[in-house]
Amino acid sequence: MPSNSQGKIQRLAIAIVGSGGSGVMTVGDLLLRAAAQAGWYGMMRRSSGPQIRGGEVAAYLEFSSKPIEYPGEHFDILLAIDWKNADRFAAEIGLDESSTVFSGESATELPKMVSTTGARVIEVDFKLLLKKLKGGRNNIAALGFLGALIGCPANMLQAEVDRKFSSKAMELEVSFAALQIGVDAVSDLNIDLKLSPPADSDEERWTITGNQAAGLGALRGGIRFVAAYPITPATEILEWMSPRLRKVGGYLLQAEDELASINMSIGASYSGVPSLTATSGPGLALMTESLGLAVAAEIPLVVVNVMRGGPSTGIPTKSEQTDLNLAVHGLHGDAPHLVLAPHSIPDCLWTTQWAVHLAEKLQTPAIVLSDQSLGQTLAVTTRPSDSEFKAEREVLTDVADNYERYALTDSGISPTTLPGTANGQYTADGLEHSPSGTPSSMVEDHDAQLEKRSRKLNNFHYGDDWAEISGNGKIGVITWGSTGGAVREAVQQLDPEGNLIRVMVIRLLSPAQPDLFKNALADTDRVLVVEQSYGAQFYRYLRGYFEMDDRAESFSKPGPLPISSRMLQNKLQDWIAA
Amino acid sequence: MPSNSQGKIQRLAIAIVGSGGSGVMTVGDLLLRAAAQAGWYGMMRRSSGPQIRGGEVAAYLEFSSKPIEYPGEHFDILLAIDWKNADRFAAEIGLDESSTVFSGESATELPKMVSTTGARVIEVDFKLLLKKLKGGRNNIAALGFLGALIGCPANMLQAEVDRKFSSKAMELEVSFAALQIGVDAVSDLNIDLKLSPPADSDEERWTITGNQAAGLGALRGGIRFVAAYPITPATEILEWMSPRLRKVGGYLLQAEDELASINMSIGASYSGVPSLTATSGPGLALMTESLGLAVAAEIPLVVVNVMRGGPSTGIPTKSEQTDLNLAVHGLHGDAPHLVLAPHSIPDCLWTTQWAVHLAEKLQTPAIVLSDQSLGQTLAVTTRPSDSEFKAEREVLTDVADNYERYALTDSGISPTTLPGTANGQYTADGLEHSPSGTPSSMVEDHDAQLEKRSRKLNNFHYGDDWAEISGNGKIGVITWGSTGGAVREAVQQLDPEGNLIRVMVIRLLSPAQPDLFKNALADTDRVLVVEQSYGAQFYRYLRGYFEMDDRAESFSKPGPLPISSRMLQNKLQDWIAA
Amino acid sequence: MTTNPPKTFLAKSYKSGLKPVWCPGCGDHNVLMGFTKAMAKLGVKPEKSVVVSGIGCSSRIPAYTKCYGFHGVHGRSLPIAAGIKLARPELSVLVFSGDGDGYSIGGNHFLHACRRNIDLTYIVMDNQVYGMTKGQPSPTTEPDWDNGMAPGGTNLRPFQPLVIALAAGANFIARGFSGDSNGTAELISKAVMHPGFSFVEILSPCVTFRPEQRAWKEMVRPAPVETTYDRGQAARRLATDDGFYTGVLFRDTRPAFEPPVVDNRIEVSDFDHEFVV
Amino acid sequence: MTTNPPKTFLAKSYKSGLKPVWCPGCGDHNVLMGFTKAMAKLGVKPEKSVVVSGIGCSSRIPAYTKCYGFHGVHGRSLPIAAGIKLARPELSVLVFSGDGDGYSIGGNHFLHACRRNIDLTYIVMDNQVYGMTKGQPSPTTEPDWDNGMAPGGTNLRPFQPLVIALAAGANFIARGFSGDSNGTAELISKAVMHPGFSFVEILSPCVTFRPEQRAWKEMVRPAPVETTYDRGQAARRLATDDGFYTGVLFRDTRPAFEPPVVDNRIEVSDFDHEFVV
Ligand SMILES: Cc1ncc(C[n+]2csc(CCOP(=O)(O)OP(=O)(O)O)c2C)c(N)n1
Ligand SMILES: Cc1ncc(C[n+]2csc(CCOP(=O)(O)OP(=O)(O)O)c2C)c(N)n1
Ligand code: SF4
Ligand code: SF4
Ligand SMILES: [Mg+2]
Ligand SMILES: [Mg+2]
Repeated sequence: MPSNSQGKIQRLAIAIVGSGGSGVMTVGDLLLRAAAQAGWYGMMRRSSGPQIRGGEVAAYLEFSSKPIEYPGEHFDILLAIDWKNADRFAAEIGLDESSTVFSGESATELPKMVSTTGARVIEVDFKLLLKKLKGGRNNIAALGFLGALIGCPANMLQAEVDRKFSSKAMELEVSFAALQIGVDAVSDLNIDLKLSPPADSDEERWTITGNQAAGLGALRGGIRFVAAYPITPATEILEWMSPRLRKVGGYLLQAEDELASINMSIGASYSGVPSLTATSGPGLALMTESLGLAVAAEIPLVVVNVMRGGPSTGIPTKSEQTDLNLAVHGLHGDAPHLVLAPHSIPDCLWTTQWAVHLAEKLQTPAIVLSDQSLGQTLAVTTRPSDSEFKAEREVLTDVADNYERYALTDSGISPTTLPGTANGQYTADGLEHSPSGTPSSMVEDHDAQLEKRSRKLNNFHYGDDWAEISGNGKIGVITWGSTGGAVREAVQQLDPEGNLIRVMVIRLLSPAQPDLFKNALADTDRVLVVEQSYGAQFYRYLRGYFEMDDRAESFSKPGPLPISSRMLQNKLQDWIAA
Repeated sequence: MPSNSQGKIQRLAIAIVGSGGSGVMTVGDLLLRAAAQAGWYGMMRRSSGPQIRGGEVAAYLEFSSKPIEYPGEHFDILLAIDWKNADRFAAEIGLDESSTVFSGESATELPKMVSTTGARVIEVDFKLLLKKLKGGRNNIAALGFLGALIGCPANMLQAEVDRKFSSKAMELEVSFAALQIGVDAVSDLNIDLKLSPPADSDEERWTITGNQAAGLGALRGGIRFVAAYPITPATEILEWMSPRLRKVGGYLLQAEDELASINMSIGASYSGVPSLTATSGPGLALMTESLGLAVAAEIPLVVVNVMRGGPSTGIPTKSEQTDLNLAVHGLHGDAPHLVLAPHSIPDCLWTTQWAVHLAEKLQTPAIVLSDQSLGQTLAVTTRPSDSEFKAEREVLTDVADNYERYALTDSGISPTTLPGTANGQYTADGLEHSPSGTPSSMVEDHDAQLEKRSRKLNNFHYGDDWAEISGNGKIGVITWGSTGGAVREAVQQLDPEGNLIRVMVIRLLSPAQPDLFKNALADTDRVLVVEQSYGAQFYRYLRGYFEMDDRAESFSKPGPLPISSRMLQNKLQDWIAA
Repeated sequence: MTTNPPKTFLAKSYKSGLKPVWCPGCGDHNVLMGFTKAMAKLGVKPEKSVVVSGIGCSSRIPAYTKCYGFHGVHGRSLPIAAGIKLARPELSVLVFSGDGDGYSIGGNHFLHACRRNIDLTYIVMDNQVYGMTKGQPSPTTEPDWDNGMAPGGTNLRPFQPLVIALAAGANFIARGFSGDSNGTAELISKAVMHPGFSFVEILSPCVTFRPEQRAWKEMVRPAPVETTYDRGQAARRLATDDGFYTGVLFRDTRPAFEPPVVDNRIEVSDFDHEFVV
Repeated sequence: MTTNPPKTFLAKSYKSGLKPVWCPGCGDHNVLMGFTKAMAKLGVKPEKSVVVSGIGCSSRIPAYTKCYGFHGVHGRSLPIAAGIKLARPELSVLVFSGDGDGYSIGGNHFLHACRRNIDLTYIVMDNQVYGMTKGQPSPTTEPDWDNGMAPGGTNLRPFQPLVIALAAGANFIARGFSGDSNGTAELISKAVMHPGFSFVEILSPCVTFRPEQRAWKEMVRPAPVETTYDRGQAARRLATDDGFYTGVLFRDTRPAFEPPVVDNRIEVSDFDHEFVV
């Protein structure tokens, strides 16, 4: 792909802020897509004030010539279309002397978030620049400005503007003019913030969010029924899936609440159609009673839970890894089930697809723990890896007499029948039962079924997919979910060869794989457990279910800020030095 | 108290079985109460088949001259009023050569549960004995028989029969006669199964169930509002409290479901009235979303959860300790709260009362984990210990300007106002908030409030009540809840002086007290963690949150059988020998 | 749903061997009988039908039938049934509930099922009490019935299931009495035949906790009027109804809800292009 | 509840300084204004009243008032309010909800609150959409409204809140329009004064996701009839009502539910004797 960039910068982080209606998100979105066309990788996160609409917003972009995984906390560039309430984002936008701030309006006084950092400040008064262009919009000029600044070819910017405003010819003309004014404004400055050219590769790249990826993974795995109730930040999964499910012969129903949605999904799955629901913390909490039913009655089911800040309603629009406890332990009774976590945006596809496969294979619910930062970040990324995993339930179609739905098999997996099949009738039950499904409160039946439900999960061979393991040193770093990106990025900086640090990002959180874990950690001297929570939920869980001896230390910070890759590097640097 | 007993037996376990309508429960209940009057201690558990009414039932009784805590698995006596479906109880009634079985009907073939055990069998055909007494009932004869057998004075038996049938004079006369026939039947046998006389003590004894005790503890602590939804085995708490609450100026409302009941309780508590709800696993699962609200909005609340067999509907009438995971970890986000567990029937009173105090003091929900075996067992026990713990919320009545509901105080406890108080208005919120209660998604506020909510629980001084610790050896045994009784009984046998084994029964399960725990375990070589679950939930939890090094081993068995004190003794015996 | 009852179906073919846990004399035994008669009449094969329930004495029914069954959790039978019917429209799906399961904890699903109008038959075995948990008041309990949870009675206006069903949009509303198992069979089979959401309330005495309900057999009688198709007329009738009129009391002609069907199906892999840069 | 409005109460005394998160032009701004006017009219002191809500744009209202507030979880405002009122009957308790919060996830509590008849005022700000989660259909949404969750529309019969409230036993039923804040104030103050469970549905446009609702101001009009006390008559009227008649549409005279009061109180220690051997 062609690029006129002559830059040297490998990776660049840009924050754009502005008040409601200033068009911040449009700038971010178009810039990312243009850069994608030009061959770069990148990502965009969103942040907004409390207003439903019309409040201040921020777009956080990162660009690189190589795939990137995780947002940094440091920004090279901050562009403010205006400064209204920008201070609200102070904690999220790390600036220092190396940063350049562009003030899109002529401001007498800059907010503290800028003035206290030592960042270089340059005024680019878009209003002034556009004075002569009637209808010219600040944000389109800002798009041209930023695009030119990082070295994105002007025609790619135009193409995105064209795509966006194609229906309104008049607007388009003005927009092109505004864009050019922005582009031109860069040449007046003596400044080089150009990205190094994208690698010349044939690798297919996708522009996708984690929520879309999860939806696609679900469809690929074979999900054909979804019942769900809207909740931030999971709703996009549903809105992406609903029209597309119909096109492949499936259906999505909006239920009256989460109690209905999980039970509808259970019903559809019982009758043979692979089913899913998606939610976030408060909704998952409402589902645990019925998840227990799926465990006891052995109904496959996928629940994608996109985590947000907790507890309670918490911070619905921001990310945190604090539904781990609930996902693993939130069911009453001894209720073993699957908990999986994607560790990157593209992996949302892979892991969700795997979840469908495992849930169906093992006839049990699988919770996929994604989070807001995976789900709602738009990434330009390598094409998600393909996988063959499909829903493959052991279904009997030709049923002998005396069929036992909950037969005590070697694998612990009991072949099921589906309604419609003669001779296969049974009653699915949340009451403890005998192998035939008859309710039983007898010690023997309880023991046998508890053992069976546990065994089928523990003895299953999950293969290498249970965790992503890389590097080979004496220092171990263990993490899960979106934090995997931060860890990999930090380690990449410190130990590009992978001789000092071993990284393990666990994808299969439950059932625990203590043996695989032990092997993976063999010969490490110290282990850092990284996660985004206040209560160190992951660290505690690992201690409880795996062998870590005294080697492990917790590195745990709550949301909403992403885990700081810089702090992580400092920590590991100390360990390397020690 | 007088007793004509000349017996030697310190402790005696009796199982009574019979089909529906045979009056098994009446025999058990009257026998226990008569023995109580005579000065003994004891307990009675119930077991029944799946039928709602009319199916086979079993009463399991234990008697002793000293307080007893936990049912044994071995029975000295089995009396069958009839044998219909008795085999269903086989796993629950441990018999061996030392046992005596009384067949209340002339049976040609005894069930396997008896014939395979080597127990001595004696036929006492009540029908035959009562042939001449028109209207004489088998079960009353059985009462006389068992009473005389264990040495319970006849007048005490008569008194109980009198109390029971006093309204029906005719019946009473026949009953007395039937009773006497039963008593006389013993003298025909050459058999001595008499209990040793009760200790001559002035100690006050109570006849009470754990559910009643929890209800009384709640009232003593200051609970004046309850909203709840019926569920086995928690309903008796509600039915005991409802009429009594009214008499002390409170009220109990049956809500439409658990979602309503927890929120009604939260509302009442918010407005200043100490509030409670009671439930069991499935109901607790439905409450966790709103429990998170109580955590975030800092509303005191007590939830008594009476555990039953799980997962899902499971085995509703039988006991298990498997809601621990849910109680400790079932909330989304980082949501620290209190989890307490009574360790005996009388302690249900003490611990529930303490829970009211702690919840109110710390402005947070407290879950009290009782279980079916504590809640529904009727015990003759020492008077529950008194306690001064009361609801004492830090309430401001005279409010200065700029009141901050969630002020960052040293203790982490923020004084609250109650509706009605001028100047104290605030909005309780589950959204993350600033100290004033204004919703906030800012990093600083989230950090500060997470820290505050965690600190108020962690820094509070719980005193010695966090666990019951006894003994002093190198072997540690840790347990919680009803299993405490089994452990104490086993250890009492092996190590009456307390020189070999240290027992720790944890009452405050969460927040974890790792320092106190470490002290209590100092100098132990090995530690056995005892609980009634398949998944070893308690053991896993301890590993995660406490320091146990490699010393700990799990002793974990699922319900519905009580933890076997004999197996426990064998295990510990081996450790002592090693 | 139309079915041609072949002669070979006998009521007993729909009964499993399992002995019900119900008390002797409980009305639910007869509801089971009515159900099996209805199924024989309809001639739906046992394996082509699913019987769904929640938790309660009444909700124990699935395992006593020879159909596929789902004994779910308390209050959630309707969503489970909706999932089954949406996924497998060719199955006959019958849902059984109790007055606690259906009107207390399950009230929201009842409202939305009436409105959604999926082709389900919903049969509530109403005994005006929580049988399974041993005698607490349910939404349909009279205000002055003395009980342990609310000594002296709840003092609450009883929930009016048929009135609510009508207001919420149910497509078929009937009331039966368990003692009349032929009548029950008749109502159930009509309900199954009727498209959309059909609601059948069956008075089914709890002889253990409400022994006075044995008198119901003296009180029930067929409604003296024809089934109406007019929601307004039904509303007026139900407003003055004493709760003991039996029969099909209302029918509507709303077509059953069915998931939209897209003609031109595509492959999942066709979605990839949305994302490729 | 009777109160004597002293002259000193001004609408603005009921407004906190906090700036609402609502979009400019959102109907909810006016509901807030109507509420403050009602409170001033009633003369209830801010600290003697509690404003309870669930989750949604509409449910953000408590913090914008100077009353005690409770912003609970989604769908559970009514139980929280019931707890408050039962514990502290002297407080005025107002509950605000949205059509999603109140009729979808909260539907069961709505049914049972109508039936239970605790003295609460329940105000639902209906915009026929989920505003907070950015535009999904709610129970009151028209069947053909195109949206992301149900492309082409849900094809479902809209939930009829007033009809349901009536069927479930609400004691007072009114409809208002947020654009008319004086009318809203009038309805809210009447609802507060009325004993028992009072339900006020307020049409409150979502200008962001349902901009077409701006036309509502042309469509609303006062009901042309007097308030009725007759449930049957109310049912007939509501059945044909097009959803845009405003005013108090029904009142009943059922006394509010109050917890039973026992005259001879005893001490908790008096219960000990039950257990002593
Ligand atoms: C979540 C939950 N809450 C409570 C219960 C306890 N429970 C079981 S059945 C039942 C009520 C049954 O009443 P009803 O539906 O009328 O059935 P009946 O037994 O009268 O036939 C209750 C409250 C439960 N199983 N699950
Ligand atoms: C348990 C739970 N499920 C879902 C959500 C997400 N959620 C927040 S508000 C809302 C709907 C709001 O709609 P409505 O009540 O009509 O209020 P509006 O925003 O339209 O005023 C939903 C689904 C949640 N917060 N909690
Ligand atoms: S308790 Fe009542 S409802 Fe339950 S089985 Fe017995 S009679 Fe039937
Ligand atoms: S999204 Fe709609 S309901 Fe929400 S604040 Fe904006 S206009 Fe109001
Ligand atoms: Mg019932
Ligand atoms: Mg709405």
